[in-house]
Amino acid sequence: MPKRIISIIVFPGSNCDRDLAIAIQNHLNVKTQYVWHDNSKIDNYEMIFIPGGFSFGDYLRAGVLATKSPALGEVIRLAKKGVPIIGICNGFQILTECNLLDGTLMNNKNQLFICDKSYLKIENNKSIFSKNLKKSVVQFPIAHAQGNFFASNDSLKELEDNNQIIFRYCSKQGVINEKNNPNGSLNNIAGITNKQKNILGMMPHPERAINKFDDQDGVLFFNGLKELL
Amino acid sequence: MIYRVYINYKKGILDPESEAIKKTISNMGFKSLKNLSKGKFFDIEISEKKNGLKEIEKISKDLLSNPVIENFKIIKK
Amino acid sequence: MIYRVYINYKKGILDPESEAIKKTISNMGFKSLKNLSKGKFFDIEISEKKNGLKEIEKISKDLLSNPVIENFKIIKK
Amino acid sequence: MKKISQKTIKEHGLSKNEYSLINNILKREPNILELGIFSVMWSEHCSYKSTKKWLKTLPTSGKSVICGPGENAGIIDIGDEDAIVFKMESHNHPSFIEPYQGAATGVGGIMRDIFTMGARPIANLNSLRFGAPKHPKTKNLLSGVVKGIGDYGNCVGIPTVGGECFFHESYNNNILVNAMCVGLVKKNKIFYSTAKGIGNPIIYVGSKTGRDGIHGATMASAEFDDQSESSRPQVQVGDPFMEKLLLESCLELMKEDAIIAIQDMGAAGLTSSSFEMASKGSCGVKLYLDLVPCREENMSPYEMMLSETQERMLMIVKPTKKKLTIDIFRKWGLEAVEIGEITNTGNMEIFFKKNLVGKLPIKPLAESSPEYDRPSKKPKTIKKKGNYKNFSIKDALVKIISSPNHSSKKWIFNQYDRSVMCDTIFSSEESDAAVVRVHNSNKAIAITCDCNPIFCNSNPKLGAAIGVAESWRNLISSGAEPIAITDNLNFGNPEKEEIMYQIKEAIEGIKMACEVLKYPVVSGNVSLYNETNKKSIIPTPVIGGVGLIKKLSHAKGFKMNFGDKIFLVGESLGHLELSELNRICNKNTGKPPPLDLKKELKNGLFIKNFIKKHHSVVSGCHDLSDGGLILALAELVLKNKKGIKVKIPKNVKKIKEWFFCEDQSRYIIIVKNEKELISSAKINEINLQEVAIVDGNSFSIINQFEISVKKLISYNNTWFKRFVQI
Ligand SMILES: Nc1ncnc2c1ncn2[C@@H]1O[C@H](COP(=O)(O)OP(=O)(O)O)[C@@H](O)[C@H]1O
Ligand SMILES: [Mg+2]
Repeated sequence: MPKRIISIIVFPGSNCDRDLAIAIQNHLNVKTQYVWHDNSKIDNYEMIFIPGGFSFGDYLRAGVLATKSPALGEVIRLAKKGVPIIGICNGFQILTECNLLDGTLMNNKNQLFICDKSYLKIENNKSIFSKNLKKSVVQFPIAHAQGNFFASNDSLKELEDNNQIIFRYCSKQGVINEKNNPNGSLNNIAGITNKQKNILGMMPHPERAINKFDDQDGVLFFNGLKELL
Repeated sequence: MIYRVYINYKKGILDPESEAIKKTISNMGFKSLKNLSKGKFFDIEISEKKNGLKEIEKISKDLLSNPVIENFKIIKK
Repeated sequence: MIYRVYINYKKGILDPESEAIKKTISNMGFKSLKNLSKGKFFDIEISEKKNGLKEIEKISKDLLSNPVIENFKIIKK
Repeated sequence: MKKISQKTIKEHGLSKNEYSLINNILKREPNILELGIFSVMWSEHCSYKSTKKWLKTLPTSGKSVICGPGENAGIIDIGDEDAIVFKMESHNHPSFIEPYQGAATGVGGIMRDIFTMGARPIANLNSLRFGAPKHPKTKNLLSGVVKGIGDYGNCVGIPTVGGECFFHESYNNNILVNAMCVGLVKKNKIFYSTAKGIGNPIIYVGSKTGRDGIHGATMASAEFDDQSESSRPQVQVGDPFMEKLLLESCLELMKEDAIIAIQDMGAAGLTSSSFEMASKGSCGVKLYLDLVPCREENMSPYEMMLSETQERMLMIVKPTKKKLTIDIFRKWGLEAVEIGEITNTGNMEIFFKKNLVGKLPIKPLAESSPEYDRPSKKPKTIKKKGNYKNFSIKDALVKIISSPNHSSKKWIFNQYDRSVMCDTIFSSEESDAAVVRVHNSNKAIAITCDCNPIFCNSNPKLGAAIGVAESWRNLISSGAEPIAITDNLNFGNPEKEEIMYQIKEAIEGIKMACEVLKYPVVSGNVSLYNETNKKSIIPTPVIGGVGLIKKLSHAKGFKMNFGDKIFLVGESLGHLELSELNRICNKNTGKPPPLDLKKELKNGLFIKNFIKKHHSVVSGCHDLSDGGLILALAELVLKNKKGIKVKIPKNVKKIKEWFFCEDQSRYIIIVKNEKELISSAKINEINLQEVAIVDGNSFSIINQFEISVKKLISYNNTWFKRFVQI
């Protein structure tokens, strides 16, 4: 049995690593360890997080340069072994760029960076990442320039048919429509898993919704992962 | 040896940037605009070698382009 | 009529993106890379008309390129 | 060696007198490299020659001040061994030339000033001034500047939590982009820029040097450098990714006992950073320019010394820690290079290709830099008579909240990542001051930037003092104890007597207000020559204030709940001159409202103490500024999406004046229960009026009118959306 430590992969330019570590420590009650991108071995892999930020400046395309780091090679290997992996924001972009997740994240429809609150409908409450969320709509902040989810028709159909869509942008009341789609994502998709459902990618930031002065739905998210340990 | 790699969106992909530019152009009063699409290119210089093209192909596929939405084309300059 | 407008950085302008890509490529093991520079292009289709090129020039200058840091070049396709 | 021509001297912005001073210092004529160095060191930007005399009069000390002006940024003590480092800086001209890069590099520059001192930046703010919305350049400038600010701070991962944005035709060709950064450091981990230790290595790290932003005078250097086709002044391009790497690597290195002095390469790059460090430490330096990492080929010593390539740092490290230094930077993918050493000669000696190409005495160059007492004269006030308009209270309110300067700035602030770092309690749309938690603690700091250039234009002294008072008020409203300010003095050409008058008066006004409010100036910046074709901007001394909130429960924003009561604190005298109301009515002349600093202090301390003592009773608080009471109330309705019912007190005679006057030193406070408020106001002899209750879904003034919350929001949102979309 590996030690109970969660790994957070850190790339040059990651900037949500600290916030994520705090959320995990406080609400999942488990230690975290940063893994610098040039390590080709990850010792603690009970669960792996890929944080938000601007890995390698988001140059070329958000997330793509990070996929060439040694640590990502290891993430891919462990992913195939079924290790739970969660990529948030830039982490989601990285996971699509290295094909662990389907689709891609294009520029926001309005061509601007968007920082705002977002409401998310829990579309699949059976997945290991969402089954303990206890709410049907949660609120997490978003902050990204490339969060406009796109996938080919075939991929999209698969995502929908397999219940791989975990979160969709919606109104406070849970209405999913164009008006409540902040960035132009296909079918309001905000978070998906892979087919095996051990990898989650999401644009919104649950780690930014854990403080008393925030809306605290992030606490539910991290608490809900306890079962995985 | 210099290669130029052209990258553009696959057919049918709606590129929000091009859409926005198109709108601005017609707001600017240019009525004859029929279509506009955007792409990027990379000029890559490598040292003279046998399988240079192969390498450029690999880089274009694995790094420079995103196969979900983009095509690439390589020409030798 | 389709025009293609090429846009690239003026000489000497810092292009951190190309630097980052170059570094990644050599980390990927491609040792023969000597240089890489980046640019973008627009394919613009307009209806047949006399001073089409003039219009494209104006759009390229006023909208598509940033004359402070970029150059543009137009070719007819 | 070629002799320096009159033309070259002039192109370097040096006067005849200054040139002979140079000859006296060197006891010979300078060469072109030396001339270039003098010109940047003695530029207005680096030497403050027109303002130094007046800046010296500002109050800069106080019980919380750890470091006042003179370093990269000011530092204040916030208890528990924590200190706050902050400063504001302008990037006006570069942002007009290239709005995206200009604004981005402005943000980058000010953040480097903060982390140079060992502090982790925790908040960015900005104060923006654009020309009239209908001016053809305004829209592009606005979009570029906002995107530039956002992209840079977002990428580095520092929240941009606040700011202001104001349109006025006097900025048509001179926009103002002032960026403020606030950082957090442990008191015993502060780094300064005083060089020490003969033989210690000078280390360069960061971007490679290119020909970016070389002093406009570079053109002149072409006479001396035939292959300088490409040496035309170039725009500085920002690389926020590099900034992030520098930030993290410097902070990591700062944990080791390696750095003796550190300085970012800001304006005048390698020149000013090396001069300042050596001058402060009274030592000399040797620089070997062949070792400077260059991005372009064939760069001349002149170009290397004057380049303003961004994201570069210079530091002096302990010789025994050189390897460690290089290793830490390498881990972050950065190459640190030794480019020189500290000497005891008191001279800067510059070597290139084995030759000594420049030799300058450091102290004299720094210390005998010119200082002017430029003549000043009060400008004549021009009385313009216009077509006055008249509006009903309702129409005036609608007109104001739909106007460019008061319509919702959501389009702007949504481009700024405000939630990264997870410590933002309020960004500036939620409270008068942005409130950012001190990481891992139960306290927070409040930050604001303010200036009312309309007041300053009519009376620079009073206007500037009002700016200080307003920032103080903003901090108070957020539940903070105001501590200190930074300032950014934006003016036209100081060689004009009328402008010099504005500068002197504004500084006097800041001094006056800061002294009474015990609110010292710990850092700042001056931006002069903001004029085009003889048209100057209106005086814009921006004040950036910082305060401490000792307990998170004291932090207050614009929040209100149904059933709450809204009270007005302070006296309303009915001053309408230069008010928002008068301006929409086309009455643009007159005086700013009077400012009684004693009363300001009294009312402010009352609010501060009340919030502290009765924080659970206070839902929210808001200060009154432009637009007066009615706008402050409307803002609460807009932010909370809740209605209020306003009841005009019986003793109010002139209703319009009461609603729209811009008298100073006033607040509105929203309470769940009025008992304590009424009794403490009585004890403290504070003017208090009950004005409204939170109720329903419209903004309604009893016996006057009613506007639904929905409608009010749509008036407020429309202008900006339309403006940026066309
Ligand atoms: N208006 C002002 N008020 C107070 N201090 C000022 C003002 N202008 C400049 N200073 C101080 O003078 C010093 C030099 O400023 P500056 O040249 O802007 O620094 P930098 O080279 O880091 O950009 C700083 O300590 C700054 O805080
Ligand atoms: Mg500095």
